[in-house]
Amino acid sequence: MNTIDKIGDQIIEEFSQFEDWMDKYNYLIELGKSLPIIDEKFRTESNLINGCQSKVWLSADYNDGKVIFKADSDAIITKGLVSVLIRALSNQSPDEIIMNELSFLDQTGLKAHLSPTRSNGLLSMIKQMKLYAMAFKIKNS
Amino acid sequence: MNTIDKIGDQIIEEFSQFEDWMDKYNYLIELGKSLPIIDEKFRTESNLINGCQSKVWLSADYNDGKVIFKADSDAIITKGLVSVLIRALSNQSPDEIIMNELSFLDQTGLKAHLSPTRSNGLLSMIKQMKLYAMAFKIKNS
Amino acid sequence: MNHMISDIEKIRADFPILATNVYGKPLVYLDNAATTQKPQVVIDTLSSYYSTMNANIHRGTHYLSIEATEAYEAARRNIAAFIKASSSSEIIFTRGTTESINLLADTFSRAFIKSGDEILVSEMEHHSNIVPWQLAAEKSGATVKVIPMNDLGELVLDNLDSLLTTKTRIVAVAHVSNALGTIHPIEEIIRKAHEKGIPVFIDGAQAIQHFSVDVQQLDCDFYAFSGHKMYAPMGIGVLYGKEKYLNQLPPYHGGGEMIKTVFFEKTIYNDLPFRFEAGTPNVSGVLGLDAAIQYMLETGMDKIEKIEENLYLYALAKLGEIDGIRFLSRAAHKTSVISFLIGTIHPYDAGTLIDHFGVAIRTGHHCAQPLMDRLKIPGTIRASLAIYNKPSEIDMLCEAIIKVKQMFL
Amino acid sequence: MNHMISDIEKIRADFPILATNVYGKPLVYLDNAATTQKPQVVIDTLSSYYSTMNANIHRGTHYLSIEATEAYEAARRNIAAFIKASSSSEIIFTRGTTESINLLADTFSRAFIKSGDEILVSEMEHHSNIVPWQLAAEKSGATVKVIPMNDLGELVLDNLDSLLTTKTRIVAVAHVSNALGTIHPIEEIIRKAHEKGIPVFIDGAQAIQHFSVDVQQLDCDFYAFSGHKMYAPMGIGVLYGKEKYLNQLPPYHGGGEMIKTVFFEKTIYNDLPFRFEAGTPNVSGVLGLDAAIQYMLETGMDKIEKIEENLYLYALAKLGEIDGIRFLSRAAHKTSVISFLIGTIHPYDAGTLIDHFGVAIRTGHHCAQPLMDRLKIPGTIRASLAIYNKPSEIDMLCEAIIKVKQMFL
Ligand SMILES: Cc1ncc(COP(=O)(O)O)c(C=O)c1O
Ligand SMILES: Cc1ncc(COP(=O)(O)O)c(C=O)c1O
Repeated sequence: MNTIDKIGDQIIEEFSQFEDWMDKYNYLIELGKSLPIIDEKFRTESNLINGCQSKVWLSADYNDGKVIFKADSDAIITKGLVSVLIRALSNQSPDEIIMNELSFLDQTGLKAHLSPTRSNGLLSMIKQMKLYAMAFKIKNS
Repeated sequence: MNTIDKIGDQIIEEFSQFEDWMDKYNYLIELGKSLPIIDEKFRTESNLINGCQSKVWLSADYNDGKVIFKADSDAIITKGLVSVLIRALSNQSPDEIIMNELSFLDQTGLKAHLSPTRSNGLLSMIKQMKLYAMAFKIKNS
Repeated sequence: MNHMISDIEKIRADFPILATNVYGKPLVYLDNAATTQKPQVVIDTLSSYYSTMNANIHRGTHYLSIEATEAYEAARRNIAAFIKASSSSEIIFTRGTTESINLLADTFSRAFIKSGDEILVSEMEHHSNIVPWQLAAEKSGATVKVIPMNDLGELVLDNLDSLLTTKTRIVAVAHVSNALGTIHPIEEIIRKAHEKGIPVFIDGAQAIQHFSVDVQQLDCDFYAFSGHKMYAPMGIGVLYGKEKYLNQLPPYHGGGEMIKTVFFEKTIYNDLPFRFEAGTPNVSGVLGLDAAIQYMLETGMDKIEKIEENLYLYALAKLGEIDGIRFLSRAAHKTSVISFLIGTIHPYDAGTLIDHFGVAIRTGHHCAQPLMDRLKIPGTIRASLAIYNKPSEIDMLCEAIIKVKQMFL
Repeated sequence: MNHMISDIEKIRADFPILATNVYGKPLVYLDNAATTQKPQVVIDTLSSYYSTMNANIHRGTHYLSIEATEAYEAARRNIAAFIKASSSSEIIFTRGTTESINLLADTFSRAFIKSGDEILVSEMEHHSNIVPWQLAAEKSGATVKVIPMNDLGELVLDNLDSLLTTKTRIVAVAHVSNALGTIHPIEEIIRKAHEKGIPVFIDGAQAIQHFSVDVQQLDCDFYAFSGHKMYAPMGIGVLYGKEKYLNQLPPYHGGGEMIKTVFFEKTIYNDLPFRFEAGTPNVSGVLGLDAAIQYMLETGMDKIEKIEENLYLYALAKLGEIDGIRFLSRAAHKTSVISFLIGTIHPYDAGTLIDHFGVAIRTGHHCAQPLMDRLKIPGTIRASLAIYNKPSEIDMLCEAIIKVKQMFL
């Protein structure tokens, strides 16, 4: 089992504690609050992913074969979701990021937030993360 | 009672004989066939009233205080209806033509054929007849 | 108020969707400015049309086609009467307000707007009343000028005289703002524009469902609205235009219905209103709109206004009791649209959670980004009321807001 | 045939309007090329949408809005699969074929057509596939050229090579002629046009309801059709376009949905397909279209073709027995559309009387005046079949024709 799926399993377990939707959202809000706010210098137009309702900023670095993502959002719930994605995908190899289908999201009940019909920008963020991984892979091969 | 309404009453009586729609249409077809075909020289673009499906040609003359209409159509049923209108409105004074609301048509069951939603050009023909009457009235006053 | 409530319960019974549960809770639908729900009589009109009358219209000689054509044209007359148009040929059926405005912006600009001319809109417009004019301006070389707003959420007409220049070809403003609910002083705008011979288009998408509109009294030159925001089906709308203007506009869509004769060398266009209705019309939509208008008239426009005003005042009072609520409009004249923020909570966060309490409100920029930029906010939370809403639903909204606040503490 | 008839009776039971009487006689509906009737499942889709799901879509964060958005986008995927498009972003929802063609003609000509260029259509087109190109040609200074037809009612491709010049920017032809039912050799037209790098638009309004269409196999660049002619509600249609072309077209309507951000200074447009879908979409229409396609697929496209072909051959034989009947198409490849004349009887006269026998057929020029001019006739009588028609209905048409003939003797 690769590391993304392992982290995914942990996340599934964490979310499975919550029977109530309010508890789940409370946890997302907590995650959102605890995600380190990225430096003002990363909050640029070029790092911006415009969901229709909430904004997401995403930056990526490459270090020792791994991609490191930093991200932020102006909405807390989006930020909570962003932190889950960062936890799974940051500090992984480009190949793992490109190949992984994030199937763990199905079992967390968070999947709906990532539908193309949502207006929070998260699906575009995942696309963007994969593009970054692709770019780093090509550059370093 | 003015002459148009009197003729209208005759027409109502004639049509009231028919209980069956087929008889009524047979009569219209007969009328259509017996309407003298107007001279080729009147079948001009400028005399043409374009219904969506059948064409009507209408010409008007003024003689001794009366308007004389001649008309034709490429469809027989339309021609039958045209002949009814000619019978009522031709050879009448401009004022009578302008004022008359052709209410006799209600009682003949022919009214539906003159609805603006029909595609036979008859409503435009009546409009055109009134415009001619108006023009002759102005010219001769 | 009690008398009102029994009235409202009677009205609610006409709207089948109001009995729906979402997340196991009874649906509280407060997103009426986006689209209203439909009374049974409108739904039944669609079913019955398709079960007994459906046909293509205007050119048919057969029974169903004649019936359907007559029903369609009767609906046009009813709709003309509803807005007090002087003739039913001034009523053009479109797909909705957006199409109405695009039709107008395209044809009007081709007839009347040239390079260097100006089009005047307001800072509070819906994108549908901005972008079509931008596109028209781009094509013709004109510029789009803007009537500004104040912090109360009202248009400021102080400089209107200087905004209406000799180059202004048309003024396009909303009757009511969709984002804030402000009723604009269109009478004054129309009067001042007309003094300079400039025609005025009014976007009535957020007005027509709330109070009586009389286009002849307003003396506006064009007016548009959408069926789906006034209890009618989706996919149908209206562009009203004074005949003298419509007659001067070039054709828009080409196709069936809009022409008299077609040759490859030349094509002769049909009369109003058919000239602007190319293709098979949405007959069921038109009959649905007719039924919705009938429903509104039977309910009574005065009563609709009264019910909504009462509930609006109730909502303002109740929401005002909640600590940290900030209303984004303090306009003097308003419909029952309430745009607000809760402390520093992002509207998207608030909306996502309020939804889980079964309350449907809308959050975001409401397709009015220039307005949001002016207010320097990413969006608002918007509750918009309709005749079937009731005080207990406002209470549920307030409860949801209080719980959401707690979640963010 | 007996097996077929029991199949047809089962299908007929799905269409409530077929039980209607007109003039006290059971309705015989043979005007299907104008618009088809709707199965109960389509009618129910509309009712159920408005009773349980209705909301404005794409921007909502509340339950109904999310449900409706997902149903709408699922329908888009199903429709893409139905015509074998390579991606659902190639499916643009319009009001109908006419709007699809106007959208294409306007945007394509702004992107690709300049003064002196040529647009190639055919002599057998519906006005909706002529007038939009005339309007586009007028604006851009291009000319409209015409592929001719022969006396059998077929397109003549002998000179196609010389009609496709270095100035030809697009070819726009129907898949099937609405007036005659001829299936055009579009494969050959597409192949020859592509050899010269010219894109091809196919008007599929009279094809999609009769047999399977595979846009990738055809390799056409654009394809359009109307819901109301394929058992779906009015007010909804589709424009398919290859992504590579759609991406190059400028925006059409301005408004909500089609933009990403709006400033007065500049506006950023949305991605495909939303860029071309301004304003509140007709969600109920889209779901109705989805249901109609589902109904066709469950019936089976092969079976639809078989049923219609059998009945068509039956009708040809029966009508052919009547003295004085003159068929206007002898094309080798045809759908179940039969255009004819009865002796010298004017089609309007024939249509008016046939209607009184309870038989709905269409008469007139069928929005194809250039074709009528070519045939030197004012119009035709057209009987057009659908899956729910049966042999006894053809018999009733024949009886009506015989009686009408007697009335004119
Ligand atoms: C003020 C205003 N104008 C125009 C529109 C666009 O209407 P539609 O989406 O029905 O075309 C809306 C609705 O969103 C609106 O509120
Ligand atoms: C071949 C053809 N093209 C286009 C159209 C126009 O379709 P609609 O009226 O649905 O826009 C029709 C229908 O009349 C047609 O038969």
